[in-house]
Amino acid sequence: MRDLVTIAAFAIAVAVLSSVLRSGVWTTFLMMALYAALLAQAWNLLGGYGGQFSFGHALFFGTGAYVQVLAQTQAGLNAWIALACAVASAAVVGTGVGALSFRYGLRGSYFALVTLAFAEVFRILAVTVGFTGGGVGVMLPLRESAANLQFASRQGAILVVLGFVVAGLLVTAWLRRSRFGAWLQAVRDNEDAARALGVDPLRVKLGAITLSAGFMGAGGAFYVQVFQYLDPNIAFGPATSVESLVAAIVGGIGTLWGPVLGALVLHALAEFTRNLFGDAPGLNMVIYGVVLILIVLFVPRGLSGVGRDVRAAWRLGRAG
Amino acid sequence: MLDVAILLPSFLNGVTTGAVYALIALGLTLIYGVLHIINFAHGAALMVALYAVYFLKNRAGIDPYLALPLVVAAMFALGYGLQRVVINRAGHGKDENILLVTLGLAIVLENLALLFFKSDTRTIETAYTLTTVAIGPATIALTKLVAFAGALAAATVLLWVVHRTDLGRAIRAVAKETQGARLMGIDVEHVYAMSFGIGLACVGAAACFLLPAYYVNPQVGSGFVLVAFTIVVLGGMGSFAGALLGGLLIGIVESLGGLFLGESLGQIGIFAIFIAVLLFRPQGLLGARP
Amino acid sequence: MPAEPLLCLEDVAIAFGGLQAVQGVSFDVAEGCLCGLIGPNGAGKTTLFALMSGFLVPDRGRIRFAGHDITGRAPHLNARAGLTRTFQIVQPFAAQTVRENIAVGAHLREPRRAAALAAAEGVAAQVGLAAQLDKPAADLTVAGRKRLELARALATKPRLLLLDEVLAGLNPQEIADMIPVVRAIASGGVTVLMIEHVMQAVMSLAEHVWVLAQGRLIAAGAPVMVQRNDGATPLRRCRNSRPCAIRPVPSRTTRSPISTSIWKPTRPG
Amino acid sequence: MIKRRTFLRESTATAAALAFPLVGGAQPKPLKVGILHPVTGALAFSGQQCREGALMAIEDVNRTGIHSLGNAKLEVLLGDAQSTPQAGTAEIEKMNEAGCAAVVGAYASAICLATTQAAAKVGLPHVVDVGVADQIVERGLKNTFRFGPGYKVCAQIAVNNLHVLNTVAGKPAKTVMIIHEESLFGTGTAQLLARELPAYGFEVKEIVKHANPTRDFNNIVLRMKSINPDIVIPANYYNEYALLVRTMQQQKVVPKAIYSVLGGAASSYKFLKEFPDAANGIIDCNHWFNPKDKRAADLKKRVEAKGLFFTYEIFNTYTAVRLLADAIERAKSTDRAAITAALESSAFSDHFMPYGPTKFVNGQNTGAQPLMTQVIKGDIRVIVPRDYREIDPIFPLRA
Repeated sequence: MRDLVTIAAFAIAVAVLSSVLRSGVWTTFLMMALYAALLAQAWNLLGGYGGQFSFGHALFFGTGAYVQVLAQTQAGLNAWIALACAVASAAVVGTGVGALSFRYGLRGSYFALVTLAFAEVFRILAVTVGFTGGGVGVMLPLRESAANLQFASRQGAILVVLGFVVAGLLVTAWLRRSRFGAWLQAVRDNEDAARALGVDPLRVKLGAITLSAGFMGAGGAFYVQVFQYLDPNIAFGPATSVESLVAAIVGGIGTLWGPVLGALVLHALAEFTRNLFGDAPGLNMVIYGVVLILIVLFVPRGLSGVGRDVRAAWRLGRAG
Repeated sequence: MLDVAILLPSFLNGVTTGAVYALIALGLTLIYGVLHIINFAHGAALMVALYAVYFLKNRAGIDPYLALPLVVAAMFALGYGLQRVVINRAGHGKDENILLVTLGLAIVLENLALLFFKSDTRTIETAYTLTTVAIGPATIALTKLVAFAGALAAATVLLWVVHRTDLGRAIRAVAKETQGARLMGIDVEHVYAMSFGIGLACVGAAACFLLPAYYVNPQVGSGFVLVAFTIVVLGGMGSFAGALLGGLLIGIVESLGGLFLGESLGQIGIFAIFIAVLLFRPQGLLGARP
Repeated sequence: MPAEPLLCLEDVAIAFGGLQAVQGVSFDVAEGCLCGLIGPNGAGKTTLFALMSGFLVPDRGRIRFAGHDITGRAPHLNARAGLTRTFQIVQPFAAQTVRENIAVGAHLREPRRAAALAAAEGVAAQVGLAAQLDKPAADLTVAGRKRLELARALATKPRLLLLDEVLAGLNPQEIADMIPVVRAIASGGVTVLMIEHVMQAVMSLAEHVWVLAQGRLIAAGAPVMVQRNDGATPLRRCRNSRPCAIRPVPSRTTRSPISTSIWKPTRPG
Repeated sequence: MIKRRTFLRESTATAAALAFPLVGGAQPKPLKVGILHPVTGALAFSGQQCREGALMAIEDVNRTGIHSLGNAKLEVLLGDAQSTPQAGTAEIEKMNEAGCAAVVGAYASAICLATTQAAAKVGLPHVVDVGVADQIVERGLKNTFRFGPGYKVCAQIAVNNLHVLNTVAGKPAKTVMIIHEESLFGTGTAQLLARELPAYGFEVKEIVKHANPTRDFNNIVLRMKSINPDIVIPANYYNEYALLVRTMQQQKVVPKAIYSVLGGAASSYKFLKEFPDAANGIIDCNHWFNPKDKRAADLKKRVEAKGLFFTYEIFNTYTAVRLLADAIERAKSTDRAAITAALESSAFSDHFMPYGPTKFVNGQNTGAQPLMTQVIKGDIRVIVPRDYREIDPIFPLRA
């Protein structure tokens, strides 16, 4: 129950913030931070709770993005219907990849590498096959209206991505409170022990990857609605996969607020370094990389772990 | 399209390109085999080595092939230092942390290069860059043949080190069972650092063979990392002979695939094999059952 | 008409490469009994457990449970049918608390989270873990982990519980504490088959034991007879053709002769 | 150098005389201009070249300042698009926030699409320096102005000029092989060429698409050897182009002509300096300055004095900034709408590009055209069109 209260508080706070913020810089920052949080949450469902590290989540991101734009441009669907198709098709691709790799018992680095390979295959296909527009990419015509899921003001976009993030939080909270979540984390911690207790690892992991892919597809659909251009590299390139996994790990995998916290911190770090050291090209990324290493060195269990340790220490202190 | 005049050169081209891929993959498979992590900084290490070869050639006038021992030693030292100082501390026993550290290192190395060496593409000019050797209908660049010979030599040296020397036994022990090795009195941290050092040394050797036929800029590493992963998996995680065989095979597939399916679709051949091997034979061609 | 045995093994065999781990083992376990499977290390006991629970598929022979042929059926389906096992090397869900660990087992019968957690508390009390419910499993002592392993399996409300050396590594006091726990489980209607080296437990708990050596069943009978090794009832073999033969189960007190060689240490090599 | 400075002094003196002197010595409000390029990430080289060009233009403009605004100096706000549309958009927001009057840049088409869109939302005039994708100016954005040509125009002119060259030389070349990178401009150019060339009697033997980056070109050169096309048309960025041409030289494959469209290295002094013999005879239809205009030569010397190469990124962005400065001069205000209007009605001709007087029709400078250059006797010379011709083309390279 406590989670629901915090999620509601988070949602209201961000919604109010988005209406209060006037400056374009901060509204864009908020939107992109939420977008990064969404990707991290999606990855965390499979990586954090399912224990299956994927290096190719761009596969689902790109599927969602392409379906979102092609459904509108070639099938003439309304943006919101396209969104449903995007999330569904990403989820289906997730189930497909999951079924293939889990059935053959791929775990750990093997699973990570097969997802990397799938993303690369989709990128090459997107380049060669015709309907995705190949290397030329595909444009989403500018029709700013809520019905077309394109917003003149950033606030509309923020509310949409906030909706996805809140949905992600609710699903993660449900996961922590449900049989499916208990089984998923059991399989993560010890697959054989879980099987002896009646858990079917394949079905559970498939559930996790489908959920994870669906949310990643939502992220892809959101991206293309905001930036309105997509090419195979943006859709299936490794950058998105790395961004989602780094934010989730830095924030603390297998936690409710870890991915959101990680995404916020890393996005702030990236913006801060870019603004401060923008003039010397590369310096900002060097600092980003160094801070990333420092975080891993000194906060091994992730930023949200810090919160837990502090609270635990505080409680011990009080009790002691 | 199918006559020998095309197939043979394409095959030879594939084998010689594959040799350089194998050399890069040898380092990666050693690091994966011993440290059980996927080294995301491998591409950045290759870039650093390529710059080293470039500056040795342009500033100090040392030919890439002569610079081999220098670059190999320097990369070994870099690898040993990085593992000892940064990577080993970050582990805390969790694989995802080591993975994140190598990712951080890749970002730092790539952008340091961008900062100091600017971002323009650099190449070197050697007397033999353009000379080619005729083998039947095929004309193969000399640099590629030297690369092929070099890769085989490096692989055999590595195999000898791992199978015939005490260090090699220690490496294999740590790879198999870290705690057990520690009990036998093996300084595991030292072996980790040695493996990472040798891993980057292989990359150094690859750079010396690669630069004469290629170029260097801060982003050059990323193009090779994915192929190296494929080869490591194809050959069998942790197996050197596997990495060598895998490298040659991938080179041939890329070359012939490119010939028949067109250059960019040809790349799909690599990843199709990658997925097939992972699904149907995860232990790869020569690896041990995972 | 006495009920069909809960579990019936017919000529079960499996080999790993050249090694014949289990060679043609046949026996049946009656419902409600608390019996043991003993034998030297490497006799194939744990392998047999893995075969029964579905983690391994036998090369030859049939396994029947509660009237159904479960040969080669996946462990999670067997668990749902009421056959679950613990592991010789304990396998806790380290990152989760004791309560959450047990709840995973409870969820097999109880979809709702709250109900599963409540059931977990009950089972924890049953095995004496009530005080440590909110401790992470990783912080438990060896005895605590063994209790947790037992509790998790118990939470699935099994009909047949396979305990794989649940007392191994415990000190005498901890063993003394665990024996009543196991007895209570059996008296609660759960059929228990346990692999155990701690003879004190086997003698006091098991009504019937089977003795395995080098993959072969070499003796069966009441533990006291087996110990005095003056011959248990000759080995009974299930007829392969008909489902497991319905035969009067020897009453608990009958004496069963056993060959004298049982207790001479098997020659090495 | 001295001669140049006197030249500048005279021209500014005449301009000052015409301008209406601003009454009162109030310190003119600083006029902020955003310079946005991908200086990190995959496009770092081109991004940094663009930035150099922009800074030099600002330096020249600030020597005299904007007369109509009391010689106000242009204040530069540098932005790094990090080779991604997201970072580009974030920088546009930052520039808008900082009160920029206008933005120049973004170099890559994918980034320009995002930055022009974000700038349009806040009415920020955005001058596109290089981005060749035609969608950039086909979305009816009022704030977007592209000074250089789009790839459709380039491809069109390239096809026409090839036809002219081939006919004049007695049609020696017939078969064509197109090698392009799988990026927006590569694929777009190749598709257009493949559609247009047959109409002029050329036979497109094969279109080869390659990844970016490509590790090895021996394969493609092998196919080239087996097909033996008369003309090889590469459309890719510098790294791949240089590797391709070097491999061709290595394999001794010499087609009748290497005829690139928007080639990354074909008309690049860097490639010429590093591989003089490999570059010899290569024809390129690309962004190029008016060879007869002395100012271009002066700028080239200045660039090379800085140890840089005089590439299209530099002179395209340089003139784009001068275009903006001219518009601000005529707008007589730092108000964005006024600057946008000034840009729209711009007839800017005081520049060394072969575009003649500027005329924007929904954002595209109609006079913009690529020039055709050929590497002859160690230098890059313009060969087509006639009024900019420096030297007669050598076509075909071999009989």
